[in-house]
Amino acid sequence: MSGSTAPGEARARLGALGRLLYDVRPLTLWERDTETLSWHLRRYRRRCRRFAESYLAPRALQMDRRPDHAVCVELFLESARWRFQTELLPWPLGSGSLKAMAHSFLFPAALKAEELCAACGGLGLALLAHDLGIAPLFVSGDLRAILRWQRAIYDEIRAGEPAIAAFAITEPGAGSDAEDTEGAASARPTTVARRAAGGFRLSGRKCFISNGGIARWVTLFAAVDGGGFDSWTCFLLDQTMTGFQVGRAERKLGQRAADASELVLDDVFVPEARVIGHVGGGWAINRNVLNFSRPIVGAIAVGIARGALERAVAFCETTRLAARPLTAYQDIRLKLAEMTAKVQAGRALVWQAVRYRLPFQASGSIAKSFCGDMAWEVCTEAMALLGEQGYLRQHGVEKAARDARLTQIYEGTNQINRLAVFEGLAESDFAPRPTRRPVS
Amino acid sequence: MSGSTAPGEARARLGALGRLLYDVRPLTLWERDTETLSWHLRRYRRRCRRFAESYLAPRALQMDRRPDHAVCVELFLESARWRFQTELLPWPLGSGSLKAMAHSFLFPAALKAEELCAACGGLGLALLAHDLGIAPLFVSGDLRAILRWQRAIYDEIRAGEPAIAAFAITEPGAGSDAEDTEGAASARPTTVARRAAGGFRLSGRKCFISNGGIARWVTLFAAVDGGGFDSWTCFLLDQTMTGFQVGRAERKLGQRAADASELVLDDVFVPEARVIGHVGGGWAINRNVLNFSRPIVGAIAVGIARGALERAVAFCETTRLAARPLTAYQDIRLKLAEMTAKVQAGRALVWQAVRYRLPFQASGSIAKSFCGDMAWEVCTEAMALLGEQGYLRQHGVEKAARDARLTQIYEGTNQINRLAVFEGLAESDFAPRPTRRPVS
Amino acid sequence: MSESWEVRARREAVERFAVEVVGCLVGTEGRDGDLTSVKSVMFSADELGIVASANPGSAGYEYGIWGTETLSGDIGPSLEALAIVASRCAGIAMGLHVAGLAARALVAARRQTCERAAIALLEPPFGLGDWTGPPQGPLDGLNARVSARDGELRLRATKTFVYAVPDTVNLLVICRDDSGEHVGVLVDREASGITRVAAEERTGLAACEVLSVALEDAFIAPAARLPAIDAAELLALYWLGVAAIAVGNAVGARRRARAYASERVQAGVPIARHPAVQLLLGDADLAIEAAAATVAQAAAARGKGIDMLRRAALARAIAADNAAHAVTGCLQVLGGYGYMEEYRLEKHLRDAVCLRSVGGRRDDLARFVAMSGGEESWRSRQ
Amino acid sequence: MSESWEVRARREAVERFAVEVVGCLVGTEGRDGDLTSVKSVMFSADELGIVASANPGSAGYEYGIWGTETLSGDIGPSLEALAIVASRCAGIAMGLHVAGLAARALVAARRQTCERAAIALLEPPFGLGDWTGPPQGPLDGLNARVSARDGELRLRATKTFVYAVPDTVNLLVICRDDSGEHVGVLVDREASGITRVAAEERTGLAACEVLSVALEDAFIAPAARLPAIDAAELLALYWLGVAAIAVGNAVGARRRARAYASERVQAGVPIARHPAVQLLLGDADLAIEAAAATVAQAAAARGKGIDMLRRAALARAIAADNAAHAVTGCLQVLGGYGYMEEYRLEKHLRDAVCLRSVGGRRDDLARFVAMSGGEESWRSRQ
Repeated sequence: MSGSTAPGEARARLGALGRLLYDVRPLTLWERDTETLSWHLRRYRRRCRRFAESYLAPRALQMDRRPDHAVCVELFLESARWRFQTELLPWPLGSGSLKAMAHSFLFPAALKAEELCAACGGLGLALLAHDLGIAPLFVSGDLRAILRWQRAIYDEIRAGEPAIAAFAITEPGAGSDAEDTEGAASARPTTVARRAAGGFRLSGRKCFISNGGIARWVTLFAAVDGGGFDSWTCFLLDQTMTGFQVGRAERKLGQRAADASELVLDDVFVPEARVIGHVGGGWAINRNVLNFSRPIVGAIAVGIARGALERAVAFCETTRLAARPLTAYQDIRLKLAEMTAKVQAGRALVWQAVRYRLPFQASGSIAKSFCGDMAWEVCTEAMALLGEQGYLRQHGVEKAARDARLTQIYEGTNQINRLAVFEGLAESDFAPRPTRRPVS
Repeated sequence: MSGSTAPGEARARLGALGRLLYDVRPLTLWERDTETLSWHLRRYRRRCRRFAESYLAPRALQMDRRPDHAVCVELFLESARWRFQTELLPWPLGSGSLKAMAHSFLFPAALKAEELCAACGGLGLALLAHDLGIAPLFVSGDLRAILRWQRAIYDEIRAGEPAIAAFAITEPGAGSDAEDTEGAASARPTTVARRAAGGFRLSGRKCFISNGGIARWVTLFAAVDGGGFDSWTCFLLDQTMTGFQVGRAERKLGQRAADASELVLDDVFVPEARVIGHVGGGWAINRNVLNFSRPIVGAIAVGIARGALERAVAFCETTRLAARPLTAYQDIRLKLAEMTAKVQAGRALVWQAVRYRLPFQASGSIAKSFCGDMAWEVCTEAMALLGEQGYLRQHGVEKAARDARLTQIYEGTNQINRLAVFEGLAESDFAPRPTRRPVS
Repeated sequence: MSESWEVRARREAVERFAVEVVGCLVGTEGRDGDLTSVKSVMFSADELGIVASANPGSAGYEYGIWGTETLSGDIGPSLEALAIVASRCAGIAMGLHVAGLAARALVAARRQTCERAAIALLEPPFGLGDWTGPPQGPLDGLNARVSARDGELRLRATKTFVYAVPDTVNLLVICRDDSGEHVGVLVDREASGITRVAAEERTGLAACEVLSVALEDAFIAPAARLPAIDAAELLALYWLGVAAIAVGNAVGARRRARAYASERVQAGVPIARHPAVQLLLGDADLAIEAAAATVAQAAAARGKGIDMLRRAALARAIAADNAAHAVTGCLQVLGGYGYMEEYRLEKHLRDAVCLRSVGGRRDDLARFVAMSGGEESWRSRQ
Repeated sequence: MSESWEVRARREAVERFAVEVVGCLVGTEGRDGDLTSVKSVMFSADELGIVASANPGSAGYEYGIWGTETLSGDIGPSLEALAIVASRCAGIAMGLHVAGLAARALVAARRQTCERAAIALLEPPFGLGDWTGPPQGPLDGLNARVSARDGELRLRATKTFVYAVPDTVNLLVICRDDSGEHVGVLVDREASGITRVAAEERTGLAACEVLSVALEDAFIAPAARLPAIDAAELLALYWLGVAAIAVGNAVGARRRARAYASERVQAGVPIARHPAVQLLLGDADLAIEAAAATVAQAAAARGKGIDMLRRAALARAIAADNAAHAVTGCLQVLGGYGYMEEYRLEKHLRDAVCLRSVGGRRDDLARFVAMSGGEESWRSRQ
């Protein structure tokens, strides 16, 4: 009857059924979470992790120091070989699993984003931004775009070509206008398309375009014939078009491995066939693409935070204070547990967001803004945990913090996203009383 | 081509398939989340909400002002009629759904806890604490306990009797010892059982026992024959036993509708048959009960936070500032959206915690501590949103804050829970390096 | 820096009052102690000169809380006294604060009286109004008006959350006159249109009364109208007092938590040796000291007009938030006991969450601070 | 309070230096500006008397940063100068801070020299050691030793995160002698065992060097050993300087964010009119002002021993945290531009997150604060 109060030993004092009900298996949370998934997603999650640890993690620090387009392209091709770059269509057109997509279209993307970004936020972004560039093609619901263009791009990729795509909405001096109903209503887009024989002529600039410098294909939004954002139309450009130039690449705080470039359009002729969806349908495509992509930004943030946490844990296990590893100290344990809880909350939120039949505005913005803030918090806490060591690049923690900071900004700042949450729920959760249940 | 940038109107400019992919239905998040559940759980969630809004919400403020045991007992009986008090066994022994329980044992409990506590944290606790009192019977894995005692109690309840159960672990001056491996290892329990002919004689005190003053059945833990917590044994007592007295009821900050009483044992004879599990198995039962109940405490916290948020929204819709409702102001929208995101994160975390095949130590403590902190934050933010009105009882928001504060304390303070997270993962996530994957 | 013996003696008097008189009220049974004794506590405060009145013969006229010494600028002792009292009971401190401030306003208006007054300044819903415009004084939005009509003075005012002590006789209603200037009007506390929010219907500050004013074209005797009043200074002092009370309340909670942590033994050592408890107490220390420093700096560098208001708004916003954070951490140190009435931590917490909103929402104050600019902080501290 | 013209003139000199010399370095291309010019910036700082040296003939000997005036207690001007410089470049400010502090220590030890020194005080992993024991001076845990052995002086020391300017000649290694007293030992910066962490391998503070010391039984010339040193005071001033730099860095970020918010127009109005932006700026204001007030109070009320250390620890913990919070909010005001190198907000943020750890982890400082007790805050501010 005497014994320890440690769970494992205490459990031995139960009967057989009692022991069955008491789970003390030494599994990681990662494995536990994976166990809750369907067989297909489980396998997929493990594959993502293997890829990320084999190809991204070893290059993370070096690519942060010295970004290199060639490495990104090479990784893109490797990722394509692992079938990660053609997943937005099911077999035989792409490499997505029809079953998984039918069940929850975005779940695989969320799993992939977390794993890639746990290894490296910058390289992760570089690989994920391709899906974002492709997204308008299918989100438009334009079968022509899907069957002609998306299939063609996927065929190129499967043939081993670096047919990288990029998504271009942001314009200089108007960052958040393109992500917000109110901003868009009063702002004037500066990238414009004029009708011309057989197509359109596009002029203007786009900035901060992820993969802008290495993409062959660009889904780009422009206002038509002097209209506002309501006239926005989505065009599929390729970088070989006359008048299409890549401008300067931005030097940024983090996610440095991923290119962010300016695109300059000088009277580029785009044939009619490359209009995606309807003329004037661009604003809706853009908004719905954001609905699809914001939960994935949430997953990126979760991945970055998890990476920082794992690196901090590694530090605490190997660093000693007064002859004991840091993990022996109560204050360190409290902090690691708190950070773990935050990462788990972020992941749970993202997973819930991808369980809805279709993404919708509020869920994406909730996941994106919550996880972005969470990731910044967790990463800076991880830095603080390491003390001054925390700011040394070698531990990989400060890089995670720099990477995380962007998730509070791109795809709409978190402020813009919170306003989007309100807008998205204005007729339900935040609707005036009578339509809602009474409160005691 | 001209038009608005509002999502609904922009969507009209898409083709048919594009519109299908763009979800702008004005559904509440509650409905959206419900839609992600199985058919059975969906129905169950709606039933919980109906019950809570019909019976708990109207009594919330009054029971906070003046707690009343009679009302609690009456509500218990009503709740039993709705089949909410006999769910820890499937039909025909209880009212749980075998299918739902097999799929995820705790999911129904999490849904119930959120709904009840969104209406009233205090009444919710009063109704939920019964399940906690019953939990040791089945968590022990002792078929005798289940088939003899749990079934008997459920039979009484189904016969319309107020056979309320309570769970008694906490002892005066040793709150957290019973919830923590390290504390327990060095502390001495003061409620003790001595072997006697045909059973045990119990003496000592338990404090802060939820439903202690109204429970007929008490699962109570005592150290046997001078041992420590490792000798803890679970006994099923009933309040008619000689020497068993209810001591004083605590007056507390919140969750006031729920009784929290002292139990005094003065040489109470407990027959052998009322030992639950093995002698010396109490510590393991206690720990595993906490694994089962902590995710539910997380759900309680989510419910309380959601209740505060809903009440704050109602205030902002009906209060005007310079002729516009508060919801027309950007700063109010930002705050409401942020609070909404936090509540969603808490719910997602709880739902993830109840998706594991069995609860385990880390997941329960993560859900409990994260949601407890989240609820306190959201509730105090809701109070702040209302300005000085926030501290008026009539709006129900300050009550939610007071109720929420307890979720950071009971079932182990959040600090104790964070140490439990570490302990639970000490051999996996926080295990020394070699067994784990390398970090870049 | 050495203090004069007078300063020390005054502080000791306030401390004795806080421990012996206020502590006695709080020390009795009941959610907030013996509230029936609040009037006698106020009587003692008058007797001992703890609080100012507008009667030159009273004990606290010069050196009580918001006594005449504060007219010439030295408000530190009043703030300190409020904090000391608040460490025992924030509700009593709030009562002393508003009683003293009203007395100060009456003295400034050369109105001698022994009758206690309270100040009715802020208006629904949040006192300060809408902040979307360019930076202005937050009092520009006040709607209350006193106007001459048909040879009479008529008052029209809606004020909420007017704090008062139980023996308050008059409300000093701040409004604008026909020329747009801020003036004060004395209104009988028993006048119709003035209602009271019962203590049981509020989270905290139970020792203090909360009144609402809804006056629609009330007739006013000409003598009830005081001369022009510096409403911005009044508001700034109001905020600073609330900030000091919030800090004091947190100091009281910390005192209790420290005592518990050093007495309660677990695993053979006092829990004050556990890093988890040290972090809770240390966090509380950081929050309290930052709040106290901000209030002290704001009080010392008291300027004029919008700048003074900005400092006071800053101090109120920081102090109340930090204090609430500290108090909830201190409560956590006691675990389950912290949640029970008898350990009084829950009272500190109830008062703390109320104080976070008294005089305006934190976000409104923050936006006012941002919009009223302010110099670079380092320089402005000189 | 009125200032003397000398104080104003000195501040203006520092401001000119910050704008014209430091601003010029930061204003050039590159992640942190032109780091090759740091030496010439230091040369100017010497010339202009911005920073102290241990040479009585130097321009900053008395009134430069940590000049001799600080020996008699007035440290406010040094802290203010650090903050002003930090608002342009925290790395340069950090360099001035440690150079000045080393000069002050040398002067206190009556060692006249023009050679720049840096102070090697804290030890791995976190400088302060384990805090589970009863409240003691955090320096009790130092392991570095200088001892007489075989008629020689031998030094054994492991120090990390020694900040230095590029033209540093000596390290002042703080260790204990055989009698247990803290003493300083001057070690050549080029000695073997002293290594440098490249700026590219760190998040921020790039203008400043970071050295590591690993000396195992190094032979020391007797003259290199300075007399007993007040290590606690040194640590307190170190913390206060870091706190001031953190505040200054945040003030610089706020300056940029305010300028952007009032220039950038969206929906027809400057974004400074949007409540979302006002809240970001207001939050930054609150954080900065609380931090600045805490530093100022700690500097003004400078006591001795453990109490002084406690105040300084408080100030460092609060200031660095608040400042980082303010800077990340200011960066957010600029949205995507804030993330790009050319707008310099990202540099402020990189420096801010570094400063959160300089001289100790925030949680360790908080626990030290909790364990070293301290009086009730309101009283201790007098």
